[in-house]
Amino acid sequence: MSDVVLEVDHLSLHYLSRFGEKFHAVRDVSFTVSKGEVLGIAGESGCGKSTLVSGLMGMCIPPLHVTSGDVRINGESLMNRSVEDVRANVLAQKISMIPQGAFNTLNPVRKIKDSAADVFYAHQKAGQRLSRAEINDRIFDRFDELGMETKRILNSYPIQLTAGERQRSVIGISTLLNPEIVIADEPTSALDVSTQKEVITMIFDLLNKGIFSSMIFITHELPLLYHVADDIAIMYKGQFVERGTSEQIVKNPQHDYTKMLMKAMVRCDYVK
Amino acid sequence: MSNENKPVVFHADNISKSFNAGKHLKVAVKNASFDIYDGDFVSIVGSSGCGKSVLAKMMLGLYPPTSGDFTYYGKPIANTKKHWNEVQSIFQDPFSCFNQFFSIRTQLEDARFILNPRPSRAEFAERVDAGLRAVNMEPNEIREKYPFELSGGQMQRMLIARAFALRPKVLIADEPTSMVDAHVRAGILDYLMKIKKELNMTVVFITHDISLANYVSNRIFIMHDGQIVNQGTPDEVLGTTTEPTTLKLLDDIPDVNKQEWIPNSHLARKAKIAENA
Amino acid sequence: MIKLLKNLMKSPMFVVGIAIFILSLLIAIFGPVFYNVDINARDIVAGPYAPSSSEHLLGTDHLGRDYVSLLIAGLRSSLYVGLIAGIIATTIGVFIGLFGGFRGGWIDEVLNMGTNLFIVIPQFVILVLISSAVKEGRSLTLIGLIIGLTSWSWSARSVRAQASSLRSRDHIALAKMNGDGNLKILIKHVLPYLLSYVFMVFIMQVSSGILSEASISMIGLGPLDSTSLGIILNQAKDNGALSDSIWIAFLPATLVITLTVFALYLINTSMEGVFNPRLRK
Amino acid sequence: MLKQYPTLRYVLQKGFWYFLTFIVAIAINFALPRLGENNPVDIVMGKAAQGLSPEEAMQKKETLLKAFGMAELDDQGKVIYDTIPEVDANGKAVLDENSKQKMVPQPRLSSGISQFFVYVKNVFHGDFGLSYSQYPKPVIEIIKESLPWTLLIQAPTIILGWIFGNLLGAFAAYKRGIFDKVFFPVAMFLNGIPYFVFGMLLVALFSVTLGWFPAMNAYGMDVIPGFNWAFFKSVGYFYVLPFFSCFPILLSGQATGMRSMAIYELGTDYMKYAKWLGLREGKIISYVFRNAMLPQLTGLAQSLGAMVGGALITEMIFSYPGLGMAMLTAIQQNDYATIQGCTLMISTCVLLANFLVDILIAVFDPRVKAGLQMGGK
Repeated sequence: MSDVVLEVDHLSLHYLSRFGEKFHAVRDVSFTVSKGEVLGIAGESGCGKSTLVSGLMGMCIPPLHVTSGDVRINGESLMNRSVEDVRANVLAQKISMIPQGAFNTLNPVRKIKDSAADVFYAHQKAGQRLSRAEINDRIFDRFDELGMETKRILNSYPIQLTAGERQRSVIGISTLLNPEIVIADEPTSALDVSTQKEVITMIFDLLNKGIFSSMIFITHELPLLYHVADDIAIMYKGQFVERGTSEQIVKNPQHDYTKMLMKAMVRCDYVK
Repeated sequence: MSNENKPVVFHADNISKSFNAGKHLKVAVKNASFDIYDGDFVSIVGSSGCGKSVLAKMMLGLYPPTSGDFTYYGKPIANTKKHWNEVQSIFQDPFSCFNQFFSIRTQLEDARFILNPRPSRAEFAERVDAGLRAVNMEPNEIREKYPFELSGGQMQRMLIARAFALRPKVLIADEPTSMVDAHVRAGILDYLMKIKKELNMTVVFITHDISLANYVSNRIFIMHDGQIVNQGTPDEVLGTTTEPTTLKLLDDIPDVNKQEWIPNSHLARKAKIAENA
Repeated sequence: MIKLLKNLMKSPMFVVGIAIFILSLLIAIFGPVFYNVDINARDIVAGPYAPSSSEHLLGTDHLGRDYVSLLIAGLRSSLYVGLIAGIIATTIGVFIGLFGGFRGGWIDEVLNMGTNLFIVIPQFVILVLISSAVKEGRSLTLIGLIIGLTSWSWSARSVRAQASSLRSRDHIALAKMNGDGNLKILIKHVLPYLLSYVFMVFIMQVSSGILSEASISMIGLGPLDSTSLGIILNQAKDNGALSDSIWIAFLPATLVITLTVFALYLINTSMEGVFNPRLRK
Repeated sequence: MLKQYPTLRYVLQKGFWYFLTFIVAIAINFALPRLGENNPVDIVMGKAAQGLSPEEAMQKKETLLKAFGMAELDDQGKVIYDTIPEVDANGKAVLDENSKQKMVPQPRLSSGISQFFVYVKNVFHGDFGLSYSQYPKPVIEIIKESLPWTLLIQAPTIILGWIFGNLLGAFAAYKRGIFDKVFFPVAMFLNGIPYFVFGMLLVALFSVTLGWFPAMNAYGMDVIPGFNWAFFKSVGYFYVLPFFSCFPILLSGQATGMRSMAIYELGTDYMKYAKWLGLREGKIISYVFRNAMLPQLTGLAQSLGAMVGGALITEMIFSYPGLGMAMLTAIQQNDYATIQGCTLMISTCVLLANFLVDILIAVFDPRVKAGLQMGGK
């Protein structure tokens, strides 16, 4: 694995409160993600995972500020670019996001297919506009490809779907434009084990079909990361304390915090 | 493990529960029959919507069964203080379990009003202290704490401390670890097992994660679509079973002991490469 | 609680609002002590619509009565009506909303239907009908009472929404398992959550009460036993102050009403900002 | 049966509910005047009997009672009389020259319920009784003359105020910054001013002091009402002040409501997700607007009553010949039949407007179309 897709270089982020107090949420984080690689990030709630995501997406909107460091996608820096530039050229095309499978990720008054079509409309370049019919075709094809009940799901409102269907639709929408890298922020934490497996299977389906090539997967479930990620980074109080292959982290943790996490993992002896 | 000579705590004979969901009837629990014996640590496992939480609420007397006999020590279950004197609960969401306007301490001590005979304030305060120590919290540290000053894991432990202080005969724990970080989970379950042992309680544990059920309990019920499809000791239920729901639940957990959890995942690919080599 | 107050005091809107309101309360209560002029005394020498002078700071009305003393009395009546209406409407609204929202079931359905009924039938219409039916003995208190009895519906509605969302919280179930009775649960575990909300509802009811009284007085159905800001305006309008452009006859009264209501709005909005963190920033 | 047409079912359900509310409104209109000791006939008789002989007075009372549906009639449609002891104003028995109780004939009143049915029947036939102050003009005529003016002043104010208020509020919520900091307090200040107070200030400033616009009436004395250009021009000229005494306040009320709704919408998970997907700013604003509009529509339905009430008083300030003015005249002359007619008409209009808003909600909330949720309320 050689081609680096995402490069994070000594990134530090802080929040600036109304009264001028700084809170450093991410401190000096550096890592790279190569083509075809899945990097897992594990850590407890409040460790700075979600803030890091905002930084990676180039969406540092006050009160969040960049202290120092750089984020590069395919060698292009995201820092010091206008919001419009990042929106038009990076989001959903180069880097995309799968948010937590909470109830409210999709606009409740729009059908799934309309929410999906918005992604195309938002990133059309002058001279190569698609008609609504073409866009619909693409959406239907993609959902078909992913083995979903395309017709019913696309013509539904979010509340008409089960939690699993909703989250799978979100994944479908997030990857419509074949981004280079996808950030999945606890995409299954609100789901039960069976639905979780369906969703993860779908994500890997997308990976294997080459719809996107790299992924950052964030969760606090280490067993899940073990199966999903090639490499695991452990985040603690805004810093990366350890990074290694999933085998290394799970079987031979080095840092005390990682050891604690591993000790607290519940295993089941009956599985084969 | 033989249960035959232990007294039966809960006895369910063909119980069902249905709700009016709009215009049609939604059957949450279908013809369930089981016995829970004194001193059991029973887990009820199933995916969301299988009816396990409804069953828990029925044990607490919050929902009466639509049909069938459901008894507690031979008597029909009712939502009376007398029932809650002996059967208590730990709820899913620790963040919504406490009233943010009172200190945690006050709320823990308020639980003494359900007890009969009612312990004196001082006596119950000591029991709360003991409960807090049992879950590794220093009583003096949380004396003046309010719910919003604690983390989810800490609040979850508070709920266990409350159960410890109440010393109920039966404790119903409905997904008590679903809202906390993974690494806190085992700790909370350990505390649960510890107080179960110390107080010799009967515990009913509701979860969707079969590995947690295996970790804590001596008997496991598997629920699917409102029905109990498999029940027995972990060995019976998990070891040699051919029952499809159980197999699927086992198959779905991403345990680190597994070689391949999802086809095409990187571990699976690596395994294949190793095979070919 | 103290923390909340501190947060509120940080909001300039709240400070301005509460300052204006307390000032108007003080003027209404202690005004006569410092400015003791009989509101019924007609100054024949100064005559009707006298301009501002050292004797009459804001001049006199069409009968030669001193405007400052009229304004103080009017402010007092308006606040009095507003408070009565606010207390009654809030009490009824909270009671119905809490009862329905917390109980649920068919009682809730019936109460909700009644509430919606009173929301769509204009309050103004009922006010006019009752006030014009009560010819004699239309006192300030009675008007406050009528306004209160006809304006509770939207507070009932909003309290109901809050209460029914609270009902599903686990701390209520836990309180039940602590053996608390319904009343204790309501007082200890539901009301504290609603308290700030109820207070906001109360403030809005007071301000709408003041406005309703002014409206009803404007059309000549106001109290017969006392003067109020609405009556001052009504008389100014009926006695040519508008057409003769005698600003001093109505401008102060309009300012007093607007400022009082504005102060209440400010308090309400700033509280909303503090209690609903999303609106902060 | 209507399962395939959820919108239609929704509209029918709402329509039925509003019909019930209408009946309740009629009942309130019927019952409130009768709550006191006096019945409507006695109120009218108090003045009508002046200067009439006892026989004439009785004749008049009989007519009135029949008109109000309050008398018990025999088979021939004649009023039944009872002979009862006469009492004076203090409730004491009046004695005749033989020191015996004086007996007088008195029309027998029908029961409250049958009175109510007659009232409802009359209302549905458009019969609101006779105006007393402009006797014998039927109340319905007065309403017919004034309703168009009320609609002319209120419908545009409310509709335009709602649309522009919401646009402004959404814009303020999205832009924040200086615009919001100036706009929001101003809007809140305006929101607290009663319409009539603002109207009075406008009259004093623009009409009396500056003399730019007329202060009274709906059109000039020099034009003939009808379908002609001069009349329309005059109406437009006279329209300015009444319109602007309501419009800014209504607009600010809607804008402050929309602002907080939009701020809430901007913070939701789905708006964050939309930003993450790189949707255009304009698109996100339009979603915020659309989603926040639904609760704002519900809010409109709730506050219609208050808006209409406020605007009616504005009519009185400007002597605008609408329902408000008609009601004011009626109040000043104790013309109860007209007051009742006007209030019932106002309630009816507000109910109809509410029904329209509910239909709009059904159109804008796709979940109603999907048969999933019952829109606003």
